[in-house]
Amino acid sequence: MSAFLLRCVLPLLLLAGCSGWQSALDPRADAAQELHGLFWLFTITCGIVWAVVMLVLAGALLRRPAAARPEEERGRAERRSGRVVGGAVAATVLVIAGLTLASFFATRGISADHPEALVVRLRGFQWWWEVTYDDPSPNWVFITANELHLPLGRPVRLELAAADVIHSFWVPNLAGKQDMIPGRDNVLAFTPTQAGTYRAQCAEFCGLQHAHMALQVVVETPEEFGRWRATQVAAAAAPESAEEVAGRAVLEGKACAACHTVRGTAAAGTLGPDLTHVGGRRNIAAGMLPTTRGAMAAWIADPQTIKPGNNMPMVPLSADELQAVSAYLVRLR
Amino acid sequence: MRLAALPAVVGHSITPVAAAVVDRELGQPWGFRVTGWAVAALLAMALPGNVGAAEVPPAEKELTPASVGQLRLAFTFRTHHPGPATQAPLADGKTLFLLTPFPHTLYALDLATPDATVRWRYTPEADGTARGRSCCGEGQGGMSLEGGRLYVNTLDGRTLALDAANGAPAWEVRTADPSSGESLASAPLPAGGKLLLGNAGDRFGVRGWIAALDAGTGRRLWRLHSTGEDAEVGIGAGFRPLYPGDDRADRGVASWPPSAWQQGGGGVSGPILWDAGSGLVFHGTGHPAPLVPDQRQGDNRWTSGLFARELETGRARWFDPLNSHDLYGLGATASSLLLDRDWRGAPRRLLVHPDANGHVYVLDRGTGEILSAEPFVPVNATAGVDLATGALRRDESKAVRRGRMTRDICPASPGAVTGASAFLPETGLLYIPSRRLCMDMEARNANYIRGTGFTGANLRLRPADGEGQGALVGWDLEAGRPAWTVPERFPLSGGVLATGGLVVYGTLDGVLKALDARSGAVLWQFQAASGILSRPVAFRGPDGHAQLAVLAGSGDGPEAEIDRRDASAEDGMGNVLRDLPRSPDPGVTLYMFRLP
Amino acid sequence: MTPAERDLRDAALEATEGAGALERRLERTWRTREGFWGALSTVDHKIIGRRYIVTAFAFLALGGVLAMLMRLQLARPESRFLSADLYNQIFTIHGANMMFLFAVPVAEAMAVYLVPLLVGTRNIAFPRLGAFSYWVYLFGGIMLWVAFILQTGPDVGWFAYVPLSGPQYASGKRADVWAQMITFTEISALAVAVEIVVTVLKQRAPGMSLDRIPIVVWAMLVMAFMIILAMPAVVTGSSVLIMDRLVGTHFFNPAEGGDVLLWQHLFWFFGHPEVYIIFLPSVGMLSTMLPSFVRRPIFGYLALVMSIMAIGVLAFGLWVHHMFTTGLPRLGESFFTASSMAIAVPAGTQIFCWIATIWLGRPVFRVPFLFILAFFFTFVLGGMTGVMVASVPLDTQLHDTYFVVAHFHYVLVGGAVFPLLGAIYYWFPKITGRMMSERIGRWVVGLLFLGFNFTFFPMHILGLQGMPRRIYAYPPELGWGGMNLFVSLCSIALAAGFLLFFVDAVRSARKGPPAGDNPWDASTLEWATTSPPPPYNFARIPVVTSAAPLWDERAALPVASGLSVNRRELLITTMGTATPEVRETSPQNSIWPFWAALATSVMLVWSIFSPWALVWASIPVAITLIGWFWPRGTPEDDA
Amino acid sequence: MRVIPAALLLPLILAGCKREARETRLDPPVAEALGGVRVMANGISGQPPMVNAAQGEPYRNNAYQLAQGKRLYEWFNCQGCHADGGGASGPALMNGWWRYGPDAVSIFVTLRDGRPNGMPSFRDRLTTEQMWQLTGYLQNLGATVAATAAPSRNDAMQTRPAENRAPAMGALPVSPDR
Repeated sequence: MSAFLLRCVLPLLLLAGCSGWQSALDPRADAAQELHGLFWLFTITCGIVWAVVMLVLAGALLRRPAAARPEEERGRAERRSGRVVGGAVAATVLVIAGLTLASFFATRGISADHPEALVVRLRGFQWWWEVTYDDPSPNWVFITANELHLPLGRPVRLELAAADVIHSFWVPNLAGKQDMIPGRDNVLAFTPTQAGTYRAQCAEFCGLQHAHMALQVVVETPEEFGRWRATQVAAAAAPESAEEVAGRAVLEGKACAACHTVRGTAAAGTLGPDLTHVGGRRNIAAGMLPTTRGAMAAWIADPQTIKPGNNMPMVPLSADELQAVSAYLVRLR
Repeated sequence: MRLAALPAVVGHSITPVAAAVVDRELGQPWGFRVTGWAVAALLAMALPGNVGAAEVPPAEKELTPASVGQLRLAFTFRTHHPGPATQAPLADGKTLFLLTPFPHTLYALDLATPDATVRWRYTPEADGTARGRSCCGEGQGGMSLEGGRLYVNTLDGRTLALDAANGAPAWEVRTADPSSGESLASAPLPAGGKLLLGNAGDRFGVRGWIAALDAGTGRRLWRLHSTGEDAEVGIGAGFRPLYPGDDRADRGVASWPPSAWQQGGGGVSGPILWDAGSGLVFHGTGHPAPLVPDQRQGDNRWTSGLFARELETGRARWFDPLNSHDLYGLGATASSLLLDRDWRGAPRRLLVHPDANGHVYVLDRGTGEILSAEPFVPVNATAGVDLATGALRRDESKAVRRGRMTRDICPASPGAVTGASAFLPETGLLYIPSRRLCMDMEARNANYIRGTGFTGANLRLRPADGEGQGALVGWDLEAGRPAWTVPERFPLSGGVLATGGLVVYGTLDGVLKALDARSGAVLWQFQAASGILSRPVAFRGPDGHAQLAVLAGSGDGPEAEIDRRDASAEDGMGNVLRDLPRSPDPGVTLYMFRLP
Repeated sequence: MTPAERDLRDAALEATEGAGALERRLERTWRTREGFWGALSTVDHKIIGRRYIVTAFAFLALGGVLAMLMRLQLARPESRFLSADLYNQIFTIHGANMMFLFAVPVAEAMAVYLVPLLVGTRNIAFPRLGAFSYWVYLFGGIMLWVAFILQTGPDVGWFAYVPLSGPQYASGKRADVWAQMITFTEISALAVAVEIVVTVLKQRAPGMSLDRIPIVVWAMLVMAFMIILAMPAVVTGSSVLIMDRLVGTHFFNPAEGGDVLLWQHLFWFFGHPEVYIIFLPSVGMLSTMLPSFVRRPIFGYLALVMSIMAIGVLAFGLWVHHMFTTGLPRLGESFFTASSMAIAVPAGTQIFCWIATIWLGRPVFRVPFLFILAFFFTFVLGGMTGVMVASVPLDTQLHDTYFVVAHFHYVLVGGAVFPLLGAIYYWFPKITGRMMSERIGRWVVGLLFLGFNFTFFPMHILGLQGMPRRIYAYPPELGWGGMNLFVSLCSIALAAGFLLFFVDAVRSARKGPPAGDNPWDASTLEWATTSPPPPYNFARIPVVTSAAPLWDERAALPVASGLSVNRRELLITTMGTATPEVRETSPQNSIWPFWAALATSVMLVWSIFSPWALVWASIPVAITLIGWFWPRGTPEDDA
Repeated sequence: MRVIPAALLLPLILAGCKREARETRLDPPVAEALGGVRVMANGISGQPPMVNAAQGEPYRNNAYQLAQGKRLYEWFNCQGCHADGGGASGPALMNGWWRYGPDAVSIFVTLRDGRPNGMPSFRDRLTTEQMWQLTGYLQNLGATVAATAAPSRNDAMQTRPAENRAPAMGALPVSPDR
């Protein structure tokens, strides 16, 4: 049943999200809504100002002043213009002051920190995201990658860090961006107000594959979130078919294990994304490919063609090994 | 190889060569020390045995502050084995046993003969892999003598029993697997027909354990881990948790992130103690792996603390988490002492444990209760111990976080004390060979690849404020403060011998010193040809005269292939040992002294 | 030459030697030698300025080619036309090239050419420094492009944020090339800035008191001061970056007490004023051109000058608005929001003054004026989006997206390039003696205006839809494909406009109709001399009696006399009222600035590879400087 | 007059291309060929694959490949035993002294097959290309002349002069016991 749901409903969800699943114009959290309101305030104000200036300019151009005017009349026109310009400057000051105040209050509205917030630690890597769910009891702390699940309506506090260069975490639908800077701690706080799947993308140039550094944010009901969390804490599912058993052997015996962790197996590398539940994630390769067996095999077979310059090497595997390991990995839900 | 046996003419012919070696390897400037080295090297290589035996006036045969000045070098025994000699020789009156660094050779020297002929020797099979598992003067196996049998732990994970009389092997078992980074760093402990031993390998993410073998056959009786579920740790009905929280089930799993305990370290690499009276064994557990704390959130039970276990079953009685969630890779494996004496007016059965974290812990060894914990070296990472919870009061500014550099942490990994301390009841002083070092620590990502380092930290050590990188601390146990300290230029790595009002120890730059146990005054010293990492031993020779033996050999010769331009070399020691002159004699040498 | 000959004055000359003798003598004194070496050793500000302008536009064309390559790549989702590596080099070089090799140099170039003419003097101050500056700039630009051809093009963004540009993550010499290119252009910019400041303050024609200085000269003066104050920050930054990379210092290494944000502060402390360094000259040129096309003096001269100065000052107080997402303290951010928005006040003042000028005048719709109108449309729009990105909270959504790409192209192309192209059309007759085509010019304006707005306006929307900057590919499912294709297609019109402009410029330079001295009937001094001006600019130094001398003294411009004709002499005047103070000599042609520039270039390029370059290559630099300043006993030396 | 700059430029172009190109994907046949080292019977020295020379020894000269090698050095726990080149339980790598020879083949084989004194085999942990990248980096780390393409310091604790600043000391003095 759930498999059916996943297979049929998910693509629909994705399609529905197409219009704006990475858009600042489609706010789905309190912070983004605040910014959305501010955006329209600024846009409308600025639009009016621009239109007025253009109209006056047009008037100045289309006006046909008398060819020769007496000196005193010209003087009067000059003085009148002076007053108009002075008034316009004063109006500018007022508008600017108003907008400054509006953005000041918007900042205050957003940066409220909640004591009961869900704490998630995010680390940016070249070119993927590590996600660590914090918990008071350490054996409920778990690590996943490139996918962030958040419970609907609960304040969340994202602690942002960088593992190598500067990255910037940005889910336009949920909040404004915040940089991840080596040697510094940054925090992003918001409360998701609508369930759905959103896309985050690195917004600070971070090298070769800056373009392919995305993260899925899944906002779901607290119940769904709780179930998901329980799944994530568990170790990887045991392989069932012979092919999957062979796949695990490949994972443990080949270069995979030197970089990736699959909890419950001998693979405990920490250089690449944690693969314990990779099959349950929507995408692989930081948002580049869907998690299907074919895409998984394609990615393992030739990561450097799909995402040139990324740190996953092209590991020589036989066709059988490739089949087996991709079959095993997509089953790790 | 045994110079005592060489004719003098050979000695003369060696002299210029030796001088040339000294010239070339020590570099400038030529200070007092270098001269000392040179003399020692010449002595080691060229002197015939029984130096000056005829001239010394007759004197008392006991080693005392009064007689120590008469100590004379009896003979030297050069093994040519390179490497750090960490295991003290053993003597049983007639025979002196010595175990060379890995790949080991075991020598039995006949003390009855004037030039100490080799009675037998034994070279166990060696798995070269283990060589890359030991660093920086860490222990390399060990031996103990019990009931005419010699029990040996080899670095590459073998435990064997030999007949002490003729070196005939009785049994040999494989107890540790060097391919995973596991090794045996210390001597096995014979206790009540059992042989207790523990593994080492915290820096490789090896899960620590302590095991008991049948001393007669080598069969394994029990083995219990330092991490994991209660059944595997030996926690059950008999366990008396000292602090709230430790009464919960499976703390060895629950106080770790999922699966992290499997590579969690906590090796039992230090000495194990047995209290025959209570039937309890005591041992420390090593630091949790990896060093980077972010990858092992939680308390990380049962690493970096002290265990009391029942000898028969290994079941845990109590556990003192000395360095809960050990931030600095200290571990609690430094050697302890069991003392039965008055404590603050009442007789107590004490366990005294100078810990790597720089505090001397005094425990009631029946209950594990901490009676006192006072610092014996400069400490800034913590502000004392809360006796109610046993926890250290940490300084948040010295916290270690991944991707950050934390500066100036005192004491430095691997701790304020690594060698064995000694106690003299008559002075009431504990003699602690301390390391006065601080460090800058940078935590970084640790990647687990079986058989390779699993640390995730860059260390850069430097001397603590004050005089010297090490000090011998004469610690007043009752008062909980030092009675005196003798500063040392280099960190003290070997153990201390306390006997007859004397404290004897060796230094990294090869000086063997004897101090007055009451005042700390240096009464006698001797310059060896190599650094000393092992504990000196004193015993009465076959002739009834007191003898003093020490094994020199710091493993610091050219074959060490250490380039100290790298401050992180040797786990950060590279930065403090830049001034340490290289030993002119890279081989392990036994120096035997005796009172005339 | 006897002292008497040396001091032969212009006043008495025509009486003794007849008509034309003055011009002949001056020509002989001020001319540039023929031939290759003559070309290399000239110190004539007009020749240097012309070269500067042509070179800058050549770099504009090259940068434009890169822009078109990027648009080709982005036309389709997940395009594989360019590799990620090449794309990163291309956008980096596009940015660095446009900012450092086009925008700033072209502003300086216009200043080098125009300022001496506008203030009525015979040559720029320190002309050898000017020659040196040009060669350094040229060599720096060549280095960047040669490096690009050698696959060593910088790929760390024109802002080169550490640690991405630091020793660990930018392997090879790519980032060093970027850093040294900065050093090259900064040296040349600082040299020009000093010349401009001195020329404007001390070499103005008699009577050109502060309130009679053409606004473009004010703008150039403020620009020059801004260069002098802002550029040292980035030179410090780039030198320190090279030290981190080459020598292993730790300025930007957080583990050893450095700070990665230090780089951003250093860079943007320069980088934001940089925007106004580019923008202010255009403001000035616009203010000076406008009266010619509305047939009346500028409205609100004082307000305009004051707002230029205000922008110059405020520009140094808002660099942090490039760093709103780095997690700086809230209070600081709010301050910089306020200061960023405050700059809209002087900018608005300027706009209102110009509109008032048009309102009160009678517009003549010639090509430069059309460019001014295009400027109004685009720049005001860019200013509005500037107000939006100045808001801290709003910027967290807009920063580093295509919204910002759109914003700064509106400000820089709309605000600086459109007036600049207008200025080229305007001063082209003065520079070449020939007019550019009015017909083609209208096509150019049309294509550029429409092409630009259709190319860049959709980028606002793309940014709001979540498209980040500096990505070489984007997935198809995000729905950015259609708009990107539209943008790419429209960019062809923009490119065509530029192409047409270049065609017109090249064609008109050869075959355009002769212009005459003052084709626009303009009011400023440069139109008082011939087109193109003679090497000595003015046979006699004009005397200024009003802010619009050529309109107010239509009959005959009063002139000053008394300068020597046998040696290069300038008239130095006081700073405030421009009262003549002394006669000062101006240096003769020299090849040494060229050699010095060459030696400097060798040193800078070499120091990419070895820190010892600073030691060994300083020897040839010293030798060339000695040659440059060697006293030869000429009149120019003993003045 | 014009020929000289052109002649000067040509080697510069070639050198520049070689040192700065970024090959992110190695063709599988080339990768396989790179694995075909022929090593002497004692495991020391041998003949490198022809394809390495044919490509201009990119793993030794190319800045990007060297940077990759440096990254792998840290990522694959080389530091655990060799510190930052100064050595700990493993020997120093920056002192110019190589137990098994300084040439690329020896180092490559050391990485691939391990050595008896504890050096583990990385055959199933690294790809051939990665082992070559590491080899090239290690050769630079222990080179007696610092190369321009050599990496500089990391954004990490300063433990030793960077590879492009500090050449190896040259072979250590050999003790008379050897």
